[in-house]
Amino acid sequence: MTNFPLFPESASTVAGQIDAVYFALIALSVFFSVLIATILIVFAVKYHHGKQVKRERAGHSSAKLEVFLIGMPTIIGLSIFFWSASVYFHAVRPPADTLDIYVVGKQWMWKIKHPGGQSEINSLHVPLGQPVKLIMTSQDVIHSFYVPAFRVKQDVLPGRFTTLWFEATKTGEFHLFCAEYCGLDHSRMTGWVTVMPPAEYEAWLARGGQDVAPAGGAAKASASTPLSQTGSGAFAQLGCNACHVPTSALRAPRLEGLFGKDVKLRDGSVVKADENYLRESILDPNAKIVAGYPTPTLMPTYQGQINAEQLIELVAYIKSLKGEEEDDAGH
Amino acid sequence: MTTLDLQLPHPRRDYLAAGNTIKSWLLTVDHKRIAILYLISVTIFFFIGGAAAGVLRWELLTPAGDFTTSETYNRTFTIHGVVMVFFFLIPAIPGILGNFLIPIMIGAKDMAFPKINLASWYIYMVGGILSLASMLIGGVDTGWTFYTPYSTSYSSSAVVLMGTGILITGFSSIFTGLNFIVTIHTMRCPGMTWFRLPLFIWSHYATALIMILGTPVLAITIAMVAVDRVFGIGFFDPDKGGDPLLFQHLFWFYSHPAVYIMILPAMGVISELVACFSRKPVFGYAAVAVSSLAIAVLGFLVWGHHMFVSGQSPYAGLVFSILSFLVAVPSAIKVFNWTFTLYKGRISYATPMLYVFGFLGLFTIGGLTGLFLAALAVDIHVTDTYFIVAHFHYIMVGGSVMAYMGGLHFWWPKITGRMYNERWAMLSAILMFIGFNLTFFPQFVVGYLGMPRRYHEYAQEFQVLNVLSTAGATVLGAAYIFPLTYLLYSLFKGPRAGNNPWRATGLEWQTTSPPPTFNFDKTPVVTEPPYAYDVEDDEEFDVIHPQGGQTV
Amino acid sequence: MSSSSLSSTSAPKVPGDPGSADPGQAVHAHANPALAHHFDDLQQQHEAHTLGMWAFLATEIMFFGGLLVAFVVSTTMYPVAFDIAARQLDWQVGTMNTTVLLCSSLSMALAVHFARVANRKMTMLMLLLTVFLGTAFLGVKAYEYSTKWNHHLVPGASYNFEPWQHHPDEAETRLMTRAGVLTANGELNASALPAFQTRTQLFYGYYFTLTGLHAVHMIIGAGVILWLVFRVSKGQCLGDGSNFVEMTGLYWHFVDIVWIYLFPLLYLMDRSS
Amino acid sequence: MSQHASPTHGNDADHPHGKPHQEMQEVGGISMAYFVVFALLLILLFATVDIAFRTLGPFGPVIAMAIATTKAVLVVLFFMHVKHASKLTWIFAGAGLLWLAILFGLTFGDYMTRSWNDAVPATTHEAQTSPFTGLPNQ
Ligand code: HEA
Ligand code: HEA
Ligand code: HEC
Ligand code: CUA
Ligand SMILES: [Cu+2]
Repeated sequence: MTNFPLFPESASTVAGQIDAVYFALIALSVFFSVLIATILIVFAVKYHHGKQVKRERAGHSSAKLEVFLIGMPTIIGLSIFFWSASVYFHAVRPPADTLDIYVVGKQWMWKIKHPGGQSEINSLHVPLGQPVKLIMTSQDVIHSFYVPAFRVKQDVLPGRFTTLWFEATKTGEFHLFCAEYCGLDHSRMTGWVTVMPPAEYEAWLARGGQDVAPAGGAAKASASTPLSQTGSGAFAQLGCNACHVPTSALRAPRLEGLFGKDVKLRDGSVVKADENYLRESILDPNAKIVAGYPTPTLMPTYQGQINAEQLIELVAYIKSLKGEEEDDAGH
Repeated sequence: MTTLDLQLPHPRRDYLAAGNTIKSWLLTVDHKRIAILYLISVTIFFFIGGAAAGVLRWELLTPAGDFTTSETYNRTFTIHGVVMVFFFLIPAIPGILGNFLIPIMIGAKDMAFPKINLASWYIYMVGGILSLASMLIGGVDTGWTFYTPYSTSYSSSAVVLMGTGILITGFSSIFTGLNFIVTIHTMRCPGMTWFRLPLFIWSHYATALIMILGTPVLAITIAMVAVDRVFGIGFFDPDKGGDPLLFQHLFWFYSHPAVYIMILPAMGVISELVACFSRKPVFGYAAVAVSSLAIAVLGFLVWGHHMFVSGQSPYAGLVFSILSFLVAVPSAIKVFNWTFTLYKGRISYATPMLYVFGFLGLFTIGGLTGLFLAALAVDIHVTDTYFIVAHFHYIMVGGSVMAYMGGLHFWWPKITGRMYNERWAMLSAILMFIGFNLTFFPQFVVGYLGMPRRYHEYAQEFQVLNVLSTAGATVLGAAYIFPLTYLLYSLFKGPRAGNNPWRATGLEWQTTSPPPTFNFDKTPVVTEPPYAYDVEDDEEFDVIHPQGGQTV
Repeated sequence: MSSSSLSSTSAPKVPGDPGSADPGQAVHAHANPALAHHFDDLQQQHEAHTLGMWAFLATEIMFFGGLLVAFVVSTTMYPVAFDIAARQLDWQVGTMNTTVLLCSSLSMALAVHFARVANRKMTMLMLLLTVFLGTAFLGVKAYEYSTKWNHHLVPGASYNFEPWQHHPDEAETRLMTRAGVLTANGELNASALPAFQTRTQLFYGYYFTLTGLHAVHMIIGAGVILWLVFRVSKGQCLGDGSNFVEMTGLYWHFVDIVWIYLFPLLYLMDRSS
Repeated sequence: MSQHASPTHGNDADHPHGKPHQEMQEVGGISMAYFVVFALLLILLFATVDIAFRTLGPFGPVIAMAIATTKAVLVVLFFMHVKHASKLTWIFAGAGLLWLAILFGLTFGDYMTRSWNDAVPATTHEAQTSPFTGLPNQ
């Protein structure tokens, strides 16, 4: 019980900004609580029952005062709203150059897949000073990925990807909690986030995500295959490359450079090709058909054929496909 | 002094004397007797919920899960939340004080629909018993929020039974709300115009609006969860094409306004008390009255603030956040107006007034911490941590329960005709305040540190604060036993209270204590606004003396 | 100065027997049997009942409304699957049933009229007619349910929707292709089948919940009307006492309105080809 | 006591209870309105069925709902006598609808704006050249 903190460590770029809003709110709360308590005490003492004081001409209402009482909290509230909303948008919108790591939540563990194929359970290793984006989904119920030291939290839903990003500013080990109640061992669905200097992180990756080098020689670079490569295997194995290669007889859109682009759909609308779009394209290809392709799509539905992890591999693979030239991706 | 000289020419003709048989209670349609039925059952539910809280706190004394298994723990916080919300706090003030006082305060003989009023109580009891039965056959482990797909497809507990209980109780709430609305609209006595209504009535009217417009959505949502579970349809299960966020939208569409069902009646109580113990009208009567309606209406526009990190669109989050800041404004109006009421008043610190002070302090803190949660950036960090737990206990226990206790003490002489022991009552009020803060203040700190809620085990460094909290809960628990004891005692041994011990205005004080079956011998006629107190009146309250205690 | 805000001045009446005396009754010496003791006059009572009923109907709007919101959300998610599932409903039967329900609304409105003018015979007749039409509606509904059951369209273990087995028309075929269960050359696409099944089952989940809830309301309404018939036959609930008939009428019309929305939403989702 | 029904009576209804106003002609003492409304309802019913079979694109459902609403309004005004009812009745009938609109509006506000979430900056795929991402199979 010697470790008795009263304030959480701040170990991410947004932590300071969120704490700032928090402190402002504390100041506001202290101000109003003290103000009200003081008024109450002063009046309660001064106008106490037995006291002989002037009591006449106490107004019973004041329109001016009420207008002030409406205006003042509205203005204070709106100011906090705008400030906190801008911090919020910063906190939920990832910057461009993120390291993408995939997270699968299931009762009651976190499975983490690094792009290099290293995987861990209930622990996450990240490099210092690099924006990291987590692309998360759940295999069963709702979970929530929470790292208090980073002040970030995002629910992890079945049937969908949600994302969360942060940039760690301190090395060390930080708590990882599941914050959405998910059943029996919800309170044990915890782990650690380890922030390492980039070089150490490289080394850690090179060891295949082991804390110590695997016996048998560190030279054997890694037992882990990059996620995109596993994905490429799955891409072949599931028969995607029967169509999605330039040489295929079956006409299908090229996937190179697709990720992050705007895709024009058959019905004229435009969607952004993010992870959820890729997910839907694979699991329910008929939901959104690319402009210029027939309905029903020739592409088979993979719903029920692949699990969450394979899906992540495929998505990682498609994201890794670079467009040769920006403009001939076929969209 | 009082205009109606009601020195009981006939010894017993009050509503309590209308019959002593069980049947005379269980088949009564008198709103006052129904209020007593609620008083008994709500108290039982409170102690059941409190016992569950005791188990929770005891488990949380140490970081390891040593006192209960996680299975038990999960079922315990579910029953605690469900019982406290649906079977204690939502019916507490409306069911007891509202039922007892609304007809009297507006000069009516009864509720508009006395039989439906009784039916409400029965429906409530059936719902309550079903929910408790679900506890006996193993309990429910979903939390009071029943989030899907856990509750529909994964939990192997008695979700359907408990859901049925809550659904049924929902109808009790709807019928109570209907009765309030119709009674307030159509049963006011001559001269009782809208702006002569006591603020207690205004706030119950606003509450009733929420009850009738919000509760049906909860009912249908729970019914859909049950259908999901029984037929495997999957309205809310993504594996079956449904959407879990849809459940959250529907659930919070009711459950956010429901938090105002739990606070508005308390606010009504505070208005009555603050006026009486300052011997002044409530400052800014019209503003306080209208702000109740504003809370009821705006309260329906902010539910998405429970879903900021749920995967809801961030743009929807923006809208819900800004509206949440706006819904705080009418509450702010009330707090300030109550405070100003004390100005140049003649203030006495009888027990009910102590609860008013407690309420004002604790509700302010609870409400202000609500702003932390409405602020998107801060909520990302604190949502689903103990910060939330602290926020709502500050409002619901520090605010609503305090007001409920204050109101119960204030109207106790009217309801029972007897006076309780003032010294014990003051002691309990102070103890409650101390125990409360010790229990829940540390939870703000541990919440910002990052301790998630609904955790059966927790990290080592959170322990000190949890020990404090458990210690506080022990004090708090004891403080709740006292009133149970001395109030019961007063029923038999308490001195007679007289018709108007607080020399309060308000029609309920112009009739006998306890009131006759039809409340008044003669339909009253109102010619003045409410709270026509006289600040210069410096008599002691006549209730204090028989006890030997003095109002200080 | 008196601290009281009240100006009742007269001395208290000598109370009667404990609890039994209603002081109000003294005024209504010729107390009307249709007037409940706690109301002052019929007007007040009528207002209370009307307001109560309307507030209750507002509740009902939200009750069905919650389900409708969910239905619309799901429809926008899976327009094609919902469309083809909806086409299995028989719009002709639905139209007929809607007509029956509209007729029952008319007869109910007339019943209220006759109750107000205290025409006992016609009131009874109209109420019975309403119950009859309501029962007919429910009978047809039961028939529809049973066909759904026979076609394995009731959600649950036996659910199995295979429209391609039943000589689909051109529009259905087109929808099935759009949903991906049929390939362009009309073959079954097994990979899309599970999703197709769950989504259409979701539609039927809504169909049964919505219409089932509506039917429950009808059954309650019919029960109340039968009770009314009994009361009216004894000469009650007429004239001054017609409130009860009127309130039941409001309820019945409301249930009718719910159906007015359910019918196009469920049966008539884009039938164009 | 009996001044109770006087204007000081504390209740709000602004319209006395009585026989429905008779604006239409009567048949055997029954207002024609009932029959006219009934006929309109049937006509509108067949209109809904009819338009369901026409190709109206996105307007189909809109028109269907508009017709349903017209029917509902007719029933409410005439069969349920709201046309001659007190303001209070109008308010409560309207409140149900307003609240339903809130439920629909804010819920759909979420669903409609989810895709606005351009959390994926257009340049992200460039970032995939990070050392951790292999580019196999090329
Ligand atoms: C009686 C119950 C009650 C009441 C009245 C409130 C009132 C408020 N609540 Fe609270 N709340 C709950 C019960 C209640 N809440 C519960 C039970 C939960 C958790 C549910 C669960 O997940 O289990 C919750 C959760 C909750 C959340 C979600 C947190 C999360 O899960 O992430 C939010 C977010 O906005 C919130 C906000 C507010 C706000 C802004 C108010 C406002 O109405 C408060 C207004 C009051 C004041 C602001 C104080 C008085 C004003 C002044 C002293 C003047 C100064 C003011 C200004 C300058 C503006 N509450
Ligand atoms: C009105 C509502 C209300 C009230 C009054 C209370 C009262 C209390 N609550 Fe509760 N609470 C909730 C509503 C309420 N709570 C809700 C909605 C949740 C969320 C549930 C969820 O997550 O799903 C919650 C959750 C909750 C938690 C978090 C659990 C978790 O997330 O893991 C905790 C932990 O400390 C707690 C503690 C307490 C305590 C100490 C009291 C004290 O104030 C209670 C004091 C009273 C007593 C202790 C009774 C005295 C009686 C005895 C001592 C009894 C002996 C009894 C018998 C012999 C039968 N509550
Ligand atoms: C039989 C051919 C075929 C196979 C096999 C196939 N696809 Fe496709 N795919 C298509 C066609 C045709 C389209 C364009 C029409 C559409 O949007 O559905 C498409 C579209 C896509 C898109 C959206 C492209 C865009 O430009 O927006 C993605 C992503 C995709 N496929 C991924 C995959 C993956 C991953 C697999 C294997 C698991 C796969 N496809 C297998 C034919 C195929
Ligand atoms: Cu996973 Cu809680
Ligand atoms: Cu809320």
